[in-house]
Amino acid sequence: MNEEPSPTERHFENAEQQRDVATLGMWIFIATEVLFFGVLFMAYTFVRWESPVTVAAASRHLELGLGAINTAVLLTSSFVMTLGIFFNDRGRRRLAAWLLVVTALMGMFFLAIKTTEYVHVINEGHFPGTRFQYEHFHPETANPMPSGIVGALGTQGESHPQEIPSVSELFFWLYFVMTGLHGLHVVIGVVLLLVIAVMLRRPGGASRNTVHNAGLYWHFVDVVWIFLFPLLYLACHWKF
Amino acid sequence: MKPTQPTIATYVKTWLVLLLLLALTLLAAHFDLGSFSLPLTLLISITQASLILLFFMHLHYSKSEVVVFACAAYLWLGFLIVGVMHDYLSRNWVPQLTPQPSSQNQSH
Amino acid sequence: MFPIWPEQAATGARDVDNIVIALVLMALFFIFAVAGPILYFSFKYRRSNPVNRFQSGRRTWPIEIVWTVIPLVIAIGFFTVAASTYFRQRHPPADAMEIHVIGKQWMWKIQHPQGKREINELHLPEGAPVKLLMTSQDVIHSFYIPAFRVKQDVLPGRYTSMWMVPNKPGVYHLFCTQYCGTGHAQMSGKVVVLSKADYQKWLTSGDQSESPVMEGARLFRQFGCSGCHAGSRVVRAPDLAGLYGSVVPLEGGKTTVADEQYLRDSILLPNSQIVAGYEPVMPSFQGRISEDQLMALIAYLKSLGADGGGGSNQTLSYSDERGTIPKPEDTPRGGMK
Amino acid sequence: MSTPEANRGYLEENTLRSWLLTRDHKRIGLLYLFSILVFFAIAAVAAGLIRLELLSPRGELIRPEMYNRLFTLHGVLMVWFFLIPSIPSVLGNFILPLMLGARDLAFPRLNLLSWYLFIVGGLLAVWAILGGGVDTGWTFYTPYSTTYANGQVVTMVAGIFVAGFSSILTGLNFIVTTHKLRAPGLTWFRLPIFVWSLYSTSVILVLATPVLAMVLTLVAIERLWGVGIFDPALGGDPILFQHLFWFYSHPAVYVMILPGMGVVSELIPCFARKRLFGYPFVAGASVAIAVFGFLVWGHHMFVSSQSPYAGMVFSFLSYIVAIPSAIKVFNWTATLYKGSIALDTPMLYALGFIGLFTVGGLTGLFLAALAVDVHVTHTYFVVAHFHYIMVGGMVLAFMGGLHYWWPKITGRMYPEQLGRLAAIVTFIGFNLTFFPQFVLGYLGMPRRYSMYPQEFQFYHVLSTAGASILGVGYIMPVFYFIWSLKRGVHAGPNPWSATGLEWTTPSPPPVENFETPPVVTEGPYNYPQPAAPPPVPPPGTSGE
Repeated sequence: MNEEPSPTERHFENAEQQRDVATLGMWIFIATEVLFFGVLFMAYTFVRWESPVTVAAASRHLELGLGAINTAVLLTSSFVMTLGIFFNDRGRRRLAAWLLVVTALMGMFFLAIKTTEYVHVINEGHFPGTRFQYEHFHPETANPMPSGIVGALGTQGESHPQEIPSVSELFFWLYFVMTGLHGLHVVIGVVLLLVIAVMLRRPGGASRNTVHNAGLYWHFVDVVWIFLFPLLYLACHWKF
Repeated sequence: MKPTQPTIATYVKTWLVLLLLLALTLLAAHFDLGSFSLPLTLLISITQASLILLFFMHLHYSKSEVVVFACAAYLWLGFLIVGVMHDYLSRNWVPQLTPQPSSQNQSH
Repeated sequence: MFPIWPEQAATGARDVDNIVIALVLMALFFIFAVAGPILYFSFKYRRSNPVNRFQSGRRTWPIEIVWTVIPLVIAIGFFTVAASTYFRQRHPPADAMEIHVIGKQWMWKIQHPQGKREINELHLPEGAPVKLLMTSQDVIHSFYIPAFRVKQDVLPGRYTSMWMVPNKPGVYHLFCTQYCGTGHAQMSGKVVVLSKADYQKWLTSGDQSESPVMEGARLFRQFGCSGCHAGSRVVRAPDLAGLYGSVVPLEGGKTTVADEQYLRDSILLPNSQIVAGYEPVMPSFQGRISEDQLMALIAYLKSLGADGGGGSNQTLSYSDERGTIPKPEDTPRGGMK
Repeated sequence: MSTPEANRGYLEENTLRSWLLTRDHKRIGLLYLFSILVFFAIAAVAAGLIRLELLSPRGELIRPEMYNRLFTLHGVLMVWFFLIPSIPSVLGNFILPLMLGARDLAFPRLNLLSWYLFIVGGLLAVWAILGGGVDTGWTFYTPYSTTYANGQVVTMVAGIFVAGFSSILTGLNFIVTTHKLRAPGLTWFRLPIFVWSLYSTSVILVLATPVLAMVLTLVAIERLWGVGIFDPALGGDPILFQHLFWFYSHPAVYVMILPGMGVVSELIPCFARKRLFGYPFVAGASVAIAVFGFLVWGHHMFVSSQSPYAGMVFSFLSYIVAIPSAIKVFNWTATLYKGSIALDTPMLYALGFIGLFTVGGLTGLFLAALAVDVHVTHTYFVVAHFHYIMVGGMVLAFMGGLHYWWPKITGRMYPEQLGRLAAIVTFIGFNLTFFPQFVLGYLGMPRRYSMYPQEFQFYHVLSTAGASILGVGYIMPVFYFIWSLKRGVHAGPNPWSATGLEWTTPSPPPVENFETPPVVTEGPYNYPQPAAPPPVPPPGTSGE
């Protein structure tokens, strides 16, 4: 409990001031992150409000099971992180280091599942761009286009339902941008946790403030996912 | 008087409640709750996020300046979403008055 | 040699100018109220001037309240006047003549209801309300006629509109005021206000083309719309007669007003707004139909008045003749729940 | 705590390494000063070329492609690489810890990182300019920027993104420093108004800049991969871009003016020898501007096809946000009453600021009026309005502050007579440049036009003439400031007999700022108040 009696930087008066500075700084950083992600949530709100039916249809193509497992993994990793901070505060740095490693491993597990999911989505042709498979979202594939329409379209050349743009592409665009940015934050978090875990094994390697702030970052990443999960994966279960 | 430090028991309880709420979300998704479905799911998410903020991130034990900045971010996100959506949502109001009606499929 | 005030050539211009004159007077008042004391104090209380500088320590909040409340009242006053004028200016009368405007890099393509087309020029009759229905083929432009004090951005994928009543024959500037690329500064032209008789004469001179409604009727068959929406129906599709301006119930429980934008989106992104009770089987026409054609098609759909429809199997027809201005359609009806 | 090492002047060590790896907020402030001046010079040259081109209505000097690149360059560099970092990153960095009685900012290394990020961002922007330029305008409106524009949009956007993070870190640093590193006894209501302004500015930087960063990222994604939320063909909306962009860029206007108001709130009491009139109101107005400034962005979009109801709400809030600014102007004016006024250079700039800011603010009310905005938006009226705020406001305040703190920064005085002359030349040149643009705008001259109808030429010629005078006003200080570094009179710790902790330490300040940690026992601007009988005024400018 009495490891850091004096501040490590000379412009602080005491350790308490240094700790408060570190905490407040981290929270302000998190505030900027909230608005950073906030733009994407705003974009999501817009798309969802504009075309709820299409978004619901597109959302059905995501694997709810994988998303749910990932949520549980992240929640648990946050829990392990709090334990790491708890023991580090009480001077048990070795135990804390291992708990941080466990947290990082859970983060990697999250990323592995996420990658599987990406591969699946991309293989189905849902990566936005030129090869986006619109017909998966077009009811006319489910119920073939009546001959009348085909006949009528004949005057305008071939019918290419797969070239018909649709809001479903925007949904997948949002899916990749939102989860991609979140995944990037997880990657940064995993690296950060591993580095701190290594530093913790050396005396004086990582200060308590550092571990606390890494924890705040990790929990924040968790908070973002808590909103991403229902908005992306459960949209198909909502009605208006 | 606020406690200054959470205990392990607090962490365990918070974690269990979080998982429980996740289960609740999934359960709710299996029933057709109509228009209640979205608000309910969001309410659960907000509860989960609040628990993490309060206990895992120690907001419950923090100084007021930290709480102010933690909350300000969400307030400002609210400014953004409300400010933008009140434009889109009001575009269909009383179409006689709006010569450039909009594309949107929901009014209100 | 040089102008100091722009010409007023439309009825709304005077309203705007009146507000501006009031604003200028208000601004002058505050500028003197601030600059006067600054100059006076700087002179009188200059450091070398031995004057009495004693101040009793009175409370300052009464004067703070005074100079908070007075500007607040003035501000709210100006807001109210300007906002109500704006609302009047946004509300086109039902009998406004509708001219189609398409912006593209870097020209304005204009079509009159009778069919006559022009580029970078807009001929208007004096004393008649005119509504411009505008869209863009590429980037955002903005249609600006300084002498009328009107301006509206012109967007891709969306219809915007504005209206005016020109009241003074003459030639005025037309500018694109939303930066749109290399030729932005050349995307200007002129607005020619003619007397009603001269306008009619101008309409029938030179090249003639099909009116938008007639063109739309032709396209309605050519694109196969009539295959489902009229005539011998292969699939069940919503009846389009009387659609414009009505309230449409959508799949999912919401309703929308069938305005120009709704018609446009239904043709280009048909599956994002499906009418309740119908299958989402309509193909998208995005990329197959030009902005001109789309506007013509919508003009045709708007010409199908509510009284013409109703029957489940009626043959759609059009009833305007070349050279006459189609009957003004009803203003959009219906509204909010 | 103080060692002889720490008591040396902060300028004494002079190796390149000691500058590039410094963690001293004072040196970082100077690094910012040199960097923003470079960007200012580039952007000012662009402005000069624009004014030359507009001398003739046919636009014979420059091709339109080049003209469009020039005004984009001017806008981007001036906004993100000059105005936003000007007062906060230069004067704020230097003065804030001194005013608070702190030894440094809360995060000195982060502060240095901010500067490096700023430089990286700036280099990316310059690279974009050299690699073909960008012709989107500083507003990057979609779909022009995402689909139609040529040039290095992605590089430019990346530069702004990086510079944005520099702003965020600076803002974060200032907020934490203000909260946590105040000297004993320095309560919130004993803070100088400059600190309040920087604090409000920082809140804006921290909460608005991430929105810009993300929205520009989305533009880059859409440009690179052709899919995006702003594409109407996919069901997206270009208006959404405008909302998100102005959610940042309107508050950013307050980033450009609030610190200027802070500087003026320091200058007026000092040169009037009086307490600031209505201190709590001026302090509260700063915070009110920062908060309400976030709620008015839609007034940039009245003709964009935004819903008229939204327009009404935004118009109303825009009128409300004008009130705190008005309160500040009235309080500054009232401070002069019964003061002991010395019209030194900083004071001339401060008074010029009040006048020009008043004009800029009042014309803002024209633009907030819905029906009037329809006519004057997108025209030179808007151009004139925001130049009155940003050049007439921020640049004059920056110059005033730079003159005021120059003795503190360098330990030397600048030549007073030349300083006054430059201030007057700047004021005249500025008005001649931008006042005609109000008339031009009301006549209907659209902005961003490289050629224009003949009848507007008279005003354009006036404006260009004014710009050349303005240029002289800017160049003069460069010469006499450099001259003063060697030849200027030694200033001493407090040449203006000003209050404030920054004047209690030697000029230039020691590395650790204060030889003994200061303790504050009184409010700000505690200038001696005259007694009931008329006192004998102190002669000269530096006498007590």
